[in-house]
Amino acid sequence: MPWVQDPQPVQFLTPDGDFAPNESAQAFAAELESLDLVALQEMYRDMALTRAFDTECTNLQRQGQLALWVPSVGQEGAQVGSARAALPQDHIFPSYREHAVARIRGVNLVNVVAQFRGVTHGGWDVTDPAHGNFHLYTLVIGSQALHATGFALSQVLDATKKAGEKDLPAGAQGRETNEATIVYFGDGATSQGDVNEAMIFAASYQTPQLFFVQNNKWAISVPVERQARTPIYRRAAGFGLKSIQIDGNDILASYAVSNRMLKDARAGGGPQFIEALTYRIGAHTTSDDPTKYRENEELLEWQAKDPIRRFEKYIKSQGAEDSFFEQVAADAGELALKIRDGVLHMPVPEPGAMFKHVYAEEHPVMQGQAAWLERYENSFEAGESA
Amino acid sequence: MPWVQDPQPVQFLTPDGDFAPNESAQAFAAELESLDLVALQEMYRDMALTRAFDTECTNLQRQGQLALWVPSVGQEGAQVGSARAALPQDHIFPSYREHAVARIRGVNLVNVVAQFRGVTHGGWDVTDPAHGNFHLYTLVIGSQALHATGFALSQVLDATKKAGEKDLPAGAQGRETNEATIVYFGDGATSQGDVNEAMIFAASYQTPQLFFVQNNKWAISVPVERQARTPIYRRAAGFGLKSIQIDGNDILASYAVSNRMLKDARAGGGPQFIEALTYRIGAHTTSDDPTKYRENEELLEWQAKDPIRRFEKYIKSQGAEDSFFEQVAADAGELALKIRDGVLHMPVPEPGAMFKHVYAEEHPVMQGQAAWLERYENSFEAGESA
Amino acid sequence: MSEAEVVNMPIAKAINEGLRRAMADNDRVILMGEDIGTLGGVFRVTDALQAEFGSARVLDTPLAESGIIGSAIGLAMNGYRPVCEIQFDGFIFPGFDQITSQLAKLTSRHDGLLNFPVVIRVPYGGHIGAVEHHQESPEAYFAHTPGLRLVSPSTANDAYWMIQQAIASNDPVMFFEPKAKYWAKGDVALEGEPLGLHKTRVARIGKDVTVVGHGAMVPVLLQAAQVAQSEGTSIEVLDLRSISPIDYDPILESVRKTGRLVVAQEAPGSVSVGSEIAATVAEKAFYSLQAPVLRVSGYDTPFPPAKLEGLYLPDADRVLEAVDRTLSY
Amino acid sequence: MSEAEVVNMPIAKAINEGLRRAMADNDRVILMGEDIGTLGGVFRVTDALQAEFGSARVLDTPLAESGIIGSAIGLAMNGYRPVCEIQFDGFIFPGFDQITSQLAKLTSRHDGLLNFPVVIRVPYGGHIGAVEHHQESPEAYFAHTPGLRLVSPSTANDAYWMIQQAIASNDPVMFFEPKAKYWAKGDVALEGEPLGLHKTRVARIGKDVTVVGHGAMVPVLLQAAQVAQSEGTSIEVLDLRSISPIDYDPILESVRKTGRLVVAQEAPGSVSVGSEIAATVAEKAFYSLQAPVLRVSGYDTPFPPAKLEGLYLPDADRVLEAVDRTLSY
Ligand SMILES: Cc1ncc(C[n+]2csc(CCOP(=O)(O)OP(=O)(O)O)c2C)c(N)n1
Ligand SMILES: Cc1ncc(C[n+]2csc(CCOP(=O)(O)OP(=O)(O)O)c2C)c(N)n1
Ligand SMILES: [Mg+2]
Ligand SMILES: [Mg+2]
Repeated sequence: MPWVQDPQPVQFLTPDGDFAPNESAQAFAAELESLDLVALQEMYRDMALTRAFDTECTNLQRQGQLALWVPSVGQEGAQVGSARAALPQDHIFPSYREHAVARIRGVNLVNVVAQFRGVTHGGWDVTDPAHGNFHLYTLVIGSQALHATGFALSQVLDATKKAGEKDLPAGAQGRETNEATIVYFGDGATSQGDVNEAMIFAASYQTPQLFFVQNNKWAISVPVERQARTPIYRRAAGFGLKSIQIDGNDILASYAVSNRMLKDARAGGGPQFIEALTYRIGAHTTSDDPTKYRENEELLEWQAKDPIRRFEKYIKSQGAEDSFFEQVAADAGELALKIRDGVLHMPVPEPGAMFKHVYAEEHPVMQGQAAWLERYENSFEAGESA
Repeated sequence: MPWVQDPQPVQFLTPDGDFAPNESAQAFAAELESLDLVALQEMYRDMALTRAFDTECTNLQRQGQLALWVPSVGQEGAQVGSARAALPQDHIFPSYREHAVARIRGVNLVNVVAQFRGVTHGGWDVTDPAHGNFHLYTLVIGSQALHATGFALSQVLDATKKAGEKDLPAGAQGRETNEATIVYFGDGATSQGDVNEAMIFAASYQTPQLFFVQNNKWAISVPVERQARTPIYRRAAGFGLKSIQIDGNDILASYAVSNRMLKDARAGGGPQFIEALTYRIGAHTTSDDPTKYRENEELLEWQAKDPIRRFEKYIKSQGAEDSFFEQVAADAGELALKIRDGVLHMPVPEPGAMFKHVYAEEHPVMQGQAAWLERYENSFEAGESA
Repeated sequence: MSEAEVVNMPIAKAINEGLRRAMADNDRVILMGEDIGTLGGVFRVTDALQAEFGSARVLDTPLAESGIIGSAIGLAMNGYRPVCEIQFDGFIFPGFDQITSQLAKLTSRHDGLLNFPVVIRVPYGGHIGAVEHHQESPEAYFAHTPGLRLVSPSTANDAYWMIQQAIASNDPVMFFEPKAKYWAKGDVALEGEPLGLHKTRVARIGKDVTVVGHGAMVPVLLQAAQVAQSEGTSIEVLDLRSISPIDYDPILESVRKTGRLVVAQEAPGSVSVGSEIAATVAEKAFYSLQAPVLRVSGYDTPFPPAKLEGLYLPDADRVLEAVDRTLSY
Repeated sequence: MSEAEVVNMPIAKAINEGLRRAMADNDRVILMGEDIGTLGGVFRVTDALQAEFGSARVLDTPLAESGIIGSAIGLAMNGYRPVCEIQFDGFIFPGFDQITSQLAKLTSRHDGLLNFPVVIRVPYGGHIGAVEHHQESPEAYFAHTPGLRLVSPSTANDAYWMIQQAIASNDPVMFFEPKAKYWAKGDVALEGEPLGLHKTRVARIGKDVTVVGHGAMVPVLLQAAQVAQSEGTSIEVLDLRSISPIDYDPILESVRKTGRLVVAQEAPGSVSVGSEIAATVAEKAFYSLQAPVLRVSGYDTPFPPAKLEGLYLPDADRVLEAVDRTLSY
């Protein structure tokens, strides 16, 4: 017997691009009111350009220019909808697949590629306001969820101080912060202790936070049924988070529910959770061969639910013209060229870079080893020139 | 708005000892049918003797005979009810406060005290059938939950093999095992990643397992509101476990629900969860001073709900006679003496014991260091006698 | 420095005072941990701080060490300077991934553009007769990890100053508190210029053998030196203070004088801080050493039941045994 | 041993064959980990084993390392012999508490009455050009931990035998697989009597300088020895094989002959396995050493981005630089 009756995942657009909000969607319909055609087109462009970027990076990897690429193909709807609901003052903690979000927040996508070319473990200056508070990718599955919770807690502490108060007792209600924190992770990540602790801490301190899981059905070769017997959104509800399941390939569902939840979070409504049902159309990474573990039918089924094509039909019905799509195609081509060029001309770090930022302050071991390496390298040059 | 409507915690006995099953209890009433007066008296005796044991150990600690004592006073109802529902073939993974369960499973309580006297980190032979598959206490909060899940998984694997099958695919239904695993932990422990991972693994493999949380309202000085904003049993439901909240000071509720859930688990019904609402009447440990962080009214309120007094009234109404209670009091006194005697005469381990069981197989470093220590110790004796 | 500014107090109180001062000086300093608020910590090191600064600056957390460290990282990203308490040494391991794979690496992952001024306070070590996991010395794990700084005071004065220096550092600092010595009193100079956070200190001058250790080992070494003196051996005692980085100059200088070194620690000896010091000194002072560097350590076993801790933990006799051995070369 | 029993295969395949044989011999041997079933592991080390033995013996687990190790402990308590795969070195840390505070201590906590024959396979080390957390050498953390055994094969033959010996051991064994060498082929004697699991092996005989290392370091050391030979220096190469315990006799014997030792490892050098070897050899071979023991290690930084790994990881040149230095004493 089911212990909870699951509502339908929130959906506005059918896979065919018809606007037909289901019952669960009704409550969120108002969130779409502010989206005019310009905004809708921008969201389409976000998805299309991200896909072009992914394609180019996959090519670059095939050509030996990148060690690895992690495509987001198929998940653009979930990502763009939620990212477009974020306000500039919000902070965002990604996993490693949120290229669409990176772009929307202002990160130069060339910098996102940098770590996959092996020149950095980071890639962009998170303190630069131009980067929209988009934090670095995190590869240890789920660990960024706690960073996000800590960050959201800092937003609570700031607001508490601003309100002239000094206490945050157990059981206190959430506090208006006017800013929120979003954290992205995958279905596999929900099994990690850290993700669960992050929800527990978030509930405890009523942080202004949105947990956004892209349930793309697979954690590399492991199906989501191995991680969870029940819909993942229920876990969050169990921790006391407001939690909703959406059709993650419906960009409008992602936008509407994210928008509502982020407003609620900023207003003191406490932590929120979205389970976006989506699918990883490509391989886990370019090192992966999904034909080893999943059926082609499943792929075909999900290709038919593609978030971009679906949305294309919809905005055409809303008046988007051919010239718009042509322009997007041109922009996509230009972006691909820019990425290729940026990657091929990416500078390799100096040897000394290794030692430079291990510590913020002076460190004798770093100084000693950097000096040693320099002498050692020079000894070859000396030898060569001799 | 509440996201789930919580049923009343299962309760059969009112704090005054009246048998008045509430609505939630109705479904479990059949579980009590097999309990005749003899069985009820045995359960009373379990609680009373455990309390006497706790009192004696607290005295021993005060008298400097133990480094520490961890009393279970107030939690005997939850413990005894669940332990009496376990069958001999079940395995039990305690935290560090389950003295009542230890005794019921056959562990000599003197051995439970051994680690608090500093002579061992364990104390009893878990492989001895006389000890009822009662595993060692675990002090790293929550870590035993994973051991229990692994053990329960081994029960599934055994049953799978016995059925002549070799597969355990993701999403497979639970399997009849005819044995189960119980794990005990506290409300504070539910915040640890390990406890959450244990539930996730248990759900994934549909282990024959009962997670039993004694929510005694406090984790040392931290109130349960800091760990959880919603009833803890809901977390387990979120993971897909069958999950129920009970009045943990009602031994009949603990017995009935544990009995039902263990039967279900052994029959292939998958993992189950009980949140027993109870209270730690004493200090966290003898090192703790609860007056620093909690109100006396709260203590008084919970003393009025004492599981032993409540049950005493009930079994008197069922025909238990004064002679029975006199016998229990005499047994309690005898137990206390036995404990005192056992503790005072507990042998101190040989120095060499330190090295003996670090590895199961020969290890040169252990041999070398043991030999060194022996020579070193002997050098003093030689020196002294010289 | 006027005498009025010197106060005699136990180490626990000195840390408490250091925390209070750091919090008063900078309102971005916050404390986090289990039971540190109303209770003031199981060792009362944070006593009265929540009452003074409020529960939004002294945070009792849910019971999860990974959660504590991981959230502290997020707080640091927004300019806070969190000081996390780990209740006992043996309970740091659930937070290990957040410490080693995140906290320690985040400064370099960010190319130095963000700092992570997180302090992790770890009451550590034996001699308190406690149950399993409550008496360990896990320094080696963190000393092996690039990106962390490790320090450990052995006196009340150092405790007072070093906690403030640790909080002021823009790097993650692990602060190992010798819990057995929490109640040991010492003079604290409340004003003045403290010794650098990462400096080794000569705790006693000697000429025959150098001994080095940190935290609760230091009083043991001083006791050994006292005994040795009565037997005609002059021991120089160095208080390491900083476990990572190690300030080798005073150690090498001392060894060049004495030609002999004994390294003492409570932790198991294999792959330990003592191994590192022995290896480095044997390399850097190869021509000065008249005897091999000897290590006196806990045995390579789990910390034993309390009744055996006296045998397990290096005491003055074991230090002297090693001193005698170095002298026999 | 007949020639028919010798097969040339890559290290990954040798481990796969060793696992297969161990599973065939004992039905309590089970495999657990992320993606080890249908996929056969991201390195295909468990390829085809689920198809052969079923998903009740080759278990794909939920994505949680603590969960994997913690459940393996429970399985071992009921007589299973779990072999856990950690997908990459850098992902072992979420399981650190279960390894150090539980698995390593449980035999002694049980007074030896229960055994914990759990194997943890860790593909480790650099040279594969991968992203962060995928190229680390975390041996030191575990070598410092009493209760664990650590081994690392450098040849296909050792890989085949040592995985079986690790599984047969009644103690927890951490099995470090040099992932950069997974595809390096070697002859495997499928039958016969293997060298003991914890034995150091002389990989090349020499007389001037001893060099020692494990895993992917060994081919580098052999290459250095080759180069040195052409320059007139005779290097003796020891393959450590066992990281904990360390088999010191062959090392000491070699050092007594050469008087010089270089220890090489990919891991950061501070508080490392190399520190331990250097400290111990400097102590035990004090009178034989004609030069200090030198260590060649990864730098004390996080493992750098792939483009710098060639600089970070000790190569034959860096080993030879140290060899030359020891010869300069
Ligand atoms: C702690 C940890 N363990 C293992 C890995 C290896 N790994 C990388 S991605 C991945 C699967 C992640 O699945 P999911 O969370 O669903 O995210 P997705 O890749 O599907 O977006 C695994 C196991 C890792 N990065 N970190
Ligand atoms: C990992 C870990 N962190 C901290 C502690 C210290 N500690 C011991 S008991 C305890 C509180 C436990 O509370 P709860 O789980 O509710 O159990 P209770 O003691 O109330 O039965 C704490 C924090 C520990 N033992 N293990
Ligand atoms: Mg996924
Ligand atoms: Mg509790």
